[in-house]
Amino acid sequence: MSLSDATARPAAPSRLAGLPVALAALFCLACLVCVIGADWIAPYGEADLVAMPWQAPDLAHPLGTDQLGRDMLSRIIFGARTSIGLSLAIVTLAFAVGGALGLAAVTLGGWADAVISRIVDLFMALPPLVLALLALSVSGTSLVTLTLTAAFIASLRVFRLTRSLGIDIAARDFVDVARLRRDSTARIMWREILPNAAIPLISEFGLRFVFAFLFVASLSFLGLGVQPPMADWGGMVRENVGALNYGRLTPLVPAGFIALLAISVNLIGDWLVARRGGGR
Amino acid sequence: MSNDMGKIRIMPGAGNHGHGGISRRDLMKSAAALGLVAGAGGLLMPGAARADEPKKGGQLRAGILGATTNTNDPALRQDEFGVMAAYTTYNHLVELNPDKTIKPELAESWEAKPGATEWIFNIRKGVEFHNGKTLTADDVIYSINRHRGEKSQSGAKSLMAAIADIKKLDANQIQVTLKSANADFPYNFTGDHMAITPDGFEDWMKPVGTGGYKQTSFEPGVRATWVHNKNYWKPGRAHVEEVEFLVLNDTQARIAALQSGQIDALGLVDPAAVEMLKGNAGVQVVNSSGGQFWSYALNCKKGPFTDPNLREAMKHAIDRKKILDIVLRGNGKIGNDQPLATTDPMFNPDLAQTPYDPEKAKFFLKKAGMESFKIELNTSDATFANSANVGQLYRQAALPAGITIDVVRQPADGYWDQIWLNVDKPMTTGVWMGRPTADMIMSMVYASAAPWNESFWSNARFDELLVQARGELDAGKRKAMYGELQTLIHDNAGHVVPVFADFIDAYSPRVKGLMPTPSWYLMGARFTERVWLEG
Amino acid sequence: MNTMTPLLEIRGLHIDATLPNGSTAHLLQDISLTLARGQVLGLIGESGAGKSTLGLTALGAVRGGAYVRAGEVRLGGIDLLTGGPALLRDIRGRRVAYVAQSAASAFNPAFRLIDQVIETSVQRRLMSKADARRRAIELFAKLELPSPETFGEKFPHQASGGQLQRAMTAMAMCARPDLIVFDEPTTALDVTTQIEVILAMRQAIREEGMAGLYISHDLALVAQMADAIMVLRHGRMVETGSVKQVIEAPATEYTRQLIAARGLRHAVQPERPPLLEMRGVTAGYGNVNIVENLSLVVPEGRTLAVVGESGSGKSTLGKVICGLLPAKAGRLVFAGRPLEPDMHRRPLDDLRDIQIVHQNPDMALNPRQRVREIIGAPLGRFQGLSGAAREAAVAALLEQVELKPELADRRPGALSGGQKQRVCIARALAARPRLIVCDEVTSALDPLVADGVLKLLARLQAEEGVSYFFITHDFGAVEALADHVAVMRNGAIVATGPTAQVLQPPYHPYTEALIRAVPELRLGWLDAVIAARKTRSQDAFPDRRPS
Amino acid sequence: MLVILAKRLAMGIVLVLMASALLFFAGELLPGDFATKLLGSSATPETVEALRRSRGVDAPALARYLQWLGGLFRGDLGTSLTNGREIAPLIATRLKNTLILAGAAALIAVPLAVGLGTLAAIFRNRLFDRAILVLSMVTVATPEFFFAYMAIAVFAVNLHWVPSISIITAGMSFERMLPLLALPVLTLVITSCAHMIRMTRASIVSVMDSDYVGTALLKGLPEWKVVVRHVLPNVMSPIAAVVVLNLADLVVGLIIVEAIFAYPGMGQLMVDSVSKQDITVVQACGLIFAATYILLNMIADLLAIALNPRLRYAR
Repeated sequence: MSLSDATARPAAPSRLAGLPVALAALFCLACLVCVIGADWIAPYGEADLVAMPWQAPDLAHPLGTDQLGRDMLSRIIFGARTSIGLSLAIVTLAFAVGGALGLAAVTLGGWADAVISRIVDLFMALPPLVLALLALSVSGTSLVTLTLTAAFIASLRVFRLTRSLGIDIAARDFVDVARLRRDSTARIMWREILPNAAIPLISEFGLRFVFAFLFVASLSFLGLGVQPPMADWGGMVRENVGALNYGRLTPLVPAGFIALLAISVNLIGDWLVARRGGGR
Repeated sequence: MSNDMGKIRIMPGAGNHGHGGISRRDLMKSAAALGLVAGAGGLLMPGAARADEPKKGGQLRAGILGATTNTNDPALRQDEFGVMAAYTTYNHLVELNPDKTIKPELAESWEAKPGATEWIFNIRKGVEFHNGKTLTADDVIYSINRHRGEKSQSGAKSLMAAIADIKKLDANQIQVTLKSANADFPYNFTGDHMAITPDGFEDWMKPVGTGGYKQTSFEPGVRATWVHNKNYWKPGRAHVEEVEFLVLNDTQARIAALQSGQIDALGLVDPAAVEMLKGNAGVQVVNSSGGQFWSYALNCKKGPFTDPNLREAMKHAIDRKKILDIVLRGNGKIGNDQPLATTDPMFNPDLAQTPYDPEKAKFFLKKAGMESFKIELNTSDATFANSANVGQLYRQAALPAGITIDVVRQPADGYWDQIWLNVDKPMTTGVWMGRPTADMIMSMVYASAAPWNESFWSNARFDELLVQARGELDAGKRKAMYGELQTLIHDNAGHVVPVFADFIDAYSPRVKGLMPTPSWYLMGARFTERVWLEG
Repeated sequence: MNTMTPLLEIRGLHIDATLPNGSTAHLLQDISLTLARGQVLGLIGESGAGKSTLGLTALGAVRGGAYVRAGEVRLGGIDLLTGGPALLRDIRGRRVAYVAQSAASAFNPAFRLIDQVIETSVQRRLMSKADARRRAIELFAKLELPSPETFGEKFPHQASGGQLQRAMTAMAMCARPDLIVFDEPTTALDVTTQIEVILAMRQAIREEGMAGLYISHDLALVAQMADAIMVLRHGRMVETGSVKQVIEAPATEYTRQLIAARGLRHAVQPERPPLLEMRGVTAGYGNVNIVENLSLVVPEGRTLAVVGESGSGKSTLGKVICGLLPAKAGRLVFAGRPLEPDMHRRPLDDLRDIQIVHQNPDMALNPRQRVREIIGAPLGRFQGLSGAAREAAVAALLEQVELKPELADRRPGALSGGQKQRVCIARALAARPRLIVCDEVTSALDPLVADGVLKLLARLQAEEGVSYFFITHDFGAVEALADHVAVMRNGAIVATGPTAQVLQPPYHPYTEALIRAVPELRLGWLDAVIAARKTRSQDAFPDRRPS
Repeated sequence: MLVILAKRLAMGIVLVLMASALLFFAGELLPGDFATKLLGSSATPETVEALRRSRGVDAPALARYLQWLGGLFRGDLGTSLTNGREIAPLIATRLKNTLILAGAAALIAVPLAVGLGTLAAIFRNRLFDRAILVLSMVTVATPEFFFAYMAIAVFAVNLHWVPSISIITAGMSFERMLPLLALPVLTLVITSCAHMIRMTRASIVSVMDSDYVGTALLKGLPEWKVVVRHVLPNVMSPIAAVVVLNLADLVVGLIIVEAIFAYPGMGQLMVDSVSKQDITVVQACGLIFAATYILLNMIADLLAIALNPRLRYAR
C-alpha cells in the first residue's frame, strides 16, 4: 500500500518524460545497425593500422586513433558488433538453456526438479570468475568457448529466476486446469507459464546483458576474452587505458559507449516493465 | 649461456597488448656483438654517464615481471625475475660486456688447448660467498654439474650437453672437455643459468652466491630485497646499498609505477609508450639495439615453399619499413632475412637488402608457375605482442603481388608445442632473442639437425661450413665463413626476418651509469651491478 | 472544540487517479457526508465503489497515484486537504485511526504487538510508556483477547487472524482518537471468528464512545455496526440514511437489490442415483492428513454442497475428486466404475467428465490468453473441435453463460469479476462434463454478482443435467443451489443430508454455530446475540456433540 | 530452527566436497603440462619425466584426488608443482592479504551503499534517486579495471597522493599499509557499491509498499521515523543477505584489482598458477575461493533465518 497525503492535483507529467526512453531506443537501434552492418558502415577496417597512435580526433578520424594507430570510430563500430553480438549470443543462449531448464524443473517437478536444482546449486557455489578461468583455460579461448562459458554461467542465474517465477505461476489454478486437460509438459511450459513470466524475464534479460558485457570485459583483462585484433568495447578500454597516464582521454570513448549502452538497456527494460503495469 | 629461445607468453594482467605485459621466460641475452665503435651509432646515450663518478648508497627499486612460481634456483629460474635476480645474487665464470666481448668474472682466466675441445679455467682466488665460504673449484663443478646428466631438470641442460667431462685440476683450476670443438665456448658460461653457488647448495628460498648483493627477503610473485655485499670482490661495481624487485605484471601499472616514482627501473617497455615516456621529464628511456628479431618460417620440407621461388616471392612481398614504423614505432632495425644484427661482429655488410617490391614478388611467383597464391600464416600472442597485427600488415603488403595471406591467430597455450615446428604448417611466426655468438643462433635454427629449425631448411654446404667455422680460431677466416653462412641463409633459407626489435628500458632520473646494452633488457640484466643513484 | 461542529464533514469530494497508462479514473465523485461524535457510519458498496478511498480521506490520505480534484474534508472543523503534512501527521493516530482489512500484513512482523499498539501514544508523547501499556492491556481485555496481560508480547505471526484484527482495533483505540476508520475489518475471517471480532469491536466502540466509519460489502454486517449507512456505487453516493431507513425503506433500486440479494431458495428436487461416491477417502500432504476416512455421495444432476470454515478440508476434497491430489486411501466410484485416484492415470474420458471452477478467477484464468483460447482449449482437447466449428462453439458457450460473444477477443484483465467467473464456468462446460467441482466460486464476488452466478449455475444444471460438488462457506449459496449438504470440520463430516433437513432445527451444534454466526439483515440482531451471550455467560457456540 | 541450521550446514559441507572434486578434475584437464612449461626449451622427454616424477604427478588421478582430500582434512594443501613449496602457508599469507583488502573495502562500501540505497528509496523517483540509479548502472556496467586505471592516473601519476602499487608485506604497520590500500579499496568501493545500492533500494522500496508501513504512516509518524522504525528492521534480513553475497563477490572479484595493483592476494596467486599450469596451487586456490563463497552464502542464508522473527519465535 503506497500512501500519499491527500492534496490537490499533482504536477502534470512532463512532456519530455518519454524522451530518455526514446533516445535510449535510438542508441540501441544504432548499435544494432552497427552489429549488422559494421562492414559497410565502418570507414576503415577493424585491424587496419591507418595512422599514428593516439591521434587526437580530426576529420579523418572523428574519434581519434587507438594505441596502434587504428581508427577509433571504426573500432567502436566493429566493437559494437563483437561486444553486443557476443553479449546477445551469451544472454540468448543463457535464457534458452536456463529458461527451458527452469520451466522444465517447475513443470515436471519431483526428482527432475531436484536433480537440476542441485546441479545448479553446485555450480553456483563456485565463484563465476574462477569457473570461467578454469573453463577457458581447459577449453582454450575462442569466441565459441567464450560464449558457451559465459552463457553457462549466466544460465545458472536465469534458471534460478525462471524456476522461482515459474513455481509461483505453476501454483495458479489455470495450470491445474491445463494439466487436467492433459496438455503436454511442453505446451504448459510454453503456453501457460512462460507468457506470465515474460516481463520479469525480459527485464532480467536486460540486466544479464549488461553483466555479460562486463564479464567478457573482465575476461579480456585476464587474456581470456575476445582476442585481438578483433575489437570489443571492454577490450578497447583495456588496450587504450595506458593513454590515461599521459592525460589522453581515448579510453573514455569505449568506456562511454559501454555506459551509454548499459543505461539505455536499463531504461528500456524499466519502461517495458512499467508499461505492463509493473506487475511481476 | 643458456640457449632457450624467447618464448613469449601473455601474462594475466597484460591483456594482449603491448610489450610490457610479456613475460619472457627463458629469455636470452643476445650477444649481438655490437662492435665497440660501430654499434654506438643509433643508440641513445642518456646523460654524460661516463663523466660521472659512481656514487654509493641508496635504494634501487625495479618493476620486474614474475610469478608466484619463481625460484632462485638457477636451473629452474623463470621469467624476467629469475634472470634479473641471477645477476644480482650470483656471479658467473665469464661476464659478457656491453660490446658483446667477454671478460673474466669468477674465472680469472681461461685457455683453449689446440683444437678447441679442451678448455682450462682458472678460478679466482679469495672470493667469498655470502655465507663466508671461500670459492673453490668444487663449487664451480657442482654448479655446472647441476645442469648435466640424466636427472637434470635444468633449462641449460642441452647447452651443457656439449661438455663431455669436467675435471678438477687443483683447488682453483678445472678442465672442461667438449664433445666437439668450439672456439667460442667461454660464452656458454655467461648465461644466467650458469650462476655459481656453493658446493651442495639447495636452499633456494635463501640463496647464497658471490654476487654484489645478498638477498634479504624473497616472496615469490611479490617482491625480493637485497643489501649490498660488503665483501664484494669486484671493484667499481654494485654501488647501491639496497635493491628491491617488485613483481609488476600489468603493462599500465608498471609504467604508472615509474611515473609516480614508486620504482626506478623497468624493462620490456611497450614501443607505443616510448614516445610519451620520452616526453616525460621524470623518465629516462634507453633503447638497446640488439639481436632480438621476429621471423616468419616458410616450410621448406612440405607444401608450396619447397619451391625456392615462392620463398623469394614472400621475401619481396613484405614491407619491413612499415612494420618497423607502425608497430615498433621505429624502435628497431629492418631485417634482411638472416639472424645477425648489423652490430654483430660477424655481420656481413656486403649482403644486399631485400626491398619491398611487389613486382619482383610477382615475377618470382610467375617463375614458380603461378599467377596468384594463397597461404595461411599462423600467428600467436605466444610469439611477440601484436603479432596478429603485424600479420595483417604483411597481408596488406602482399596483396598487390597477388599473394593472399590468411592470418590465423592461434591460441598462446600450445602454440609452441603444436603449431610451431609442425611440419604440416606451411608458415608460422617466431621470435628470437639473439645469442651471444653467431654460431649459437645458426646451430640452433638453421642447421639441418638444429633443434628449432622452424623452416625445415636443409643445406649441405651450410651444415658443413657451420662446423668448420665453429672450430676455426683464426678471426679473419671465421668472419669470411660466417659471411658466407649469412648469404646462404639470406638467399635460400625459408626465413623471412622483418625486423630487429630494440630492447627498451625506462628509468627514473636519479638512476645513473646507464648504457645501451644489446644483450638484453635492463643493461643485459646486469643493471643492479652497474648503475648508481644520485640525489 | 465546539461541540456543535460535526466531527467529520466531507463536502463535494472528487478524487481522481492517474492510471499507469496515463488515463484518468474517477474514484470518487461529489461525495458529501457528515458524521457526529460517537456516531458510526457504515459505508457499503461493491468492489470499486470507492469505499476505501473515502475512508482514507478521513485521514487525509490517498493511495498512490490518486489526488483530490475538488471538495473539502474537515475534521473537527479543520480542513485536512489544505493543512499541509504537519497537520496531517498531527491528526493521524491521535484524532483519526485506521483499522485495515488484513491485520496480518498491517502489523510489522519484526515487532511485538504491544510495541506497535502503543506506538502512536508513545511516539507522539501522548502518554507515558507505562500508561500506554496499561491502556493497551485494558483494551486487550475489553476486546476479549486471551490473557490480556501477556498477549501483547506476541509477535504478529504468533497470533490468529481474529486476534490480530482485535489487536489492530486496540492499536487504533489506544491513543483515544475521535474517529476510527474500519476498512473491511472482518472480510478475511471465517464467520465464527468474525462474530467474535465484531462483538468485541462493537462493545469497545460503545464503551469508548468513539465515532467510526465502518466500511464493508456486507450489508447485514454494517447494519449491526452502524448508526447510519451510506451506499456507494462506482464512486458515487447512491443513498444515505439511518440504518433503519435504509434497510426497511430503501430509496433506490440498487439498495433494494442489495437487500434482496442472498434470498435465492432452491426448490426440492426428486432424488437421483449417485454419480460420484467417495468411500473412506483419506488425503493430505506428506504425513499430514487433511481429510480422513470420509464418505460422500454426489447424485446425478444434483448439487452436493460441502460447507465448512477455512482449514476444514473442503477444498482438499475437491482436489481429490479431480485427481490433483490423489487419495491415500479409500475409493472413488464415478458413474458406477472405479475412478483412478491420480489424474495422470485417469482416461481422458474421466478427465473430461469432471471439471473444476475455482474460487478466484484471477488465478484460474491465464492473464496472457484471450477468452477464445481459454474456452477453445478444452473444446479442442475434449470435443476435437477446431477452426470455425470451435469458434462457433466458443460463441455458443459464451451465450450460454450470458456473455456477449464479442468478449472472446478480450483477455481476462479486461473483464469484470463476474464475467471472469462466467468464463471459467464456460471453460468447464466446454468439456461437456457430468460433474463440476465448484470451489468457493462465489466467495470472491460481490453479492449481486454472486447471485447472478448462482442463478446461472442453477439454470445450467436444469439444462445440462450436470452435477455440482459445491464447496462453500456461505449458507446463502447453499440454500440457493444445494440438494444435499455436508458440513465439514477438521477434515471430517459432522452433518450430512438433504439441505432442508440439515439446515433446519434440530441442528447439529456446529451447524448451528455456523448458521448463527452469519449476520442477519435485521435491526438489533447483534444486540440479541450479545444479550444471549450474557445470559449464558459463556462461549456463545460451544462445540457440544449430542450425547 | 536448529534443524534448519544443521541442514544448511550439512548442505554447505556437501557442496564444498563436490566443488573439491569438480576443481580437482578440472585442474587435471588443464591443457599443457607444468613440466614442459617450466622446462621450456630444455623439455626433452627425460627432463620432463624426471621433473614430473619428482613432484609425484605420475600416480593415477583418482588416487591423487583421495590423497589430496585426505591432506585437506589435515590442513595440508600439498606442494606447488613448479617450485615445490608448501601451499598451505603460501595461501595463508595470501588469503590474509585478500581478506584485509576485502575487509577494508567492505568497511567503507557497506555503510556507504546501504546509506545511499536508503536515501534513494526515501527520495524515490526524485532527482537524487534517479541520479543514484543511473550512476550505479554505469558503475555496474563499466569494467572495474577502468576505474582502477582512472584512479592510478589521477591519484598516483598526476597528483602523487598515493602509490599506484600496493605491495604489502608481512609485519607492515597499519599506517604504512593505509596509503598502499587506498587505490585498490577505492576501486573496489566504487564497483561493489553499485549493486548493493540497487539491492538496498529495491528491498526498502518493496517494504515501503507494505501494509504495515501504510499503518505506520497513518499513525502520524513522520516519514523518516517510519523508515527508521518500521522499514529498516524489516530490510535488515534482505540487506544482510545482499551484503554478505557482495562480500563473497568481493573476495573473488579481487582477481583483477589485485593484478593491477600487484597486490599479493589470492586472486593473483590463482591467476599466476593457472598461467604456469601449477595445478596443485590452482586446485587449492579454487577450493579456498569456493569454500569462502559457499561459507558466505551460507552465512547469508543463516542471517536471513536469524533475522526472521517467524523463525526465531515459534508459534
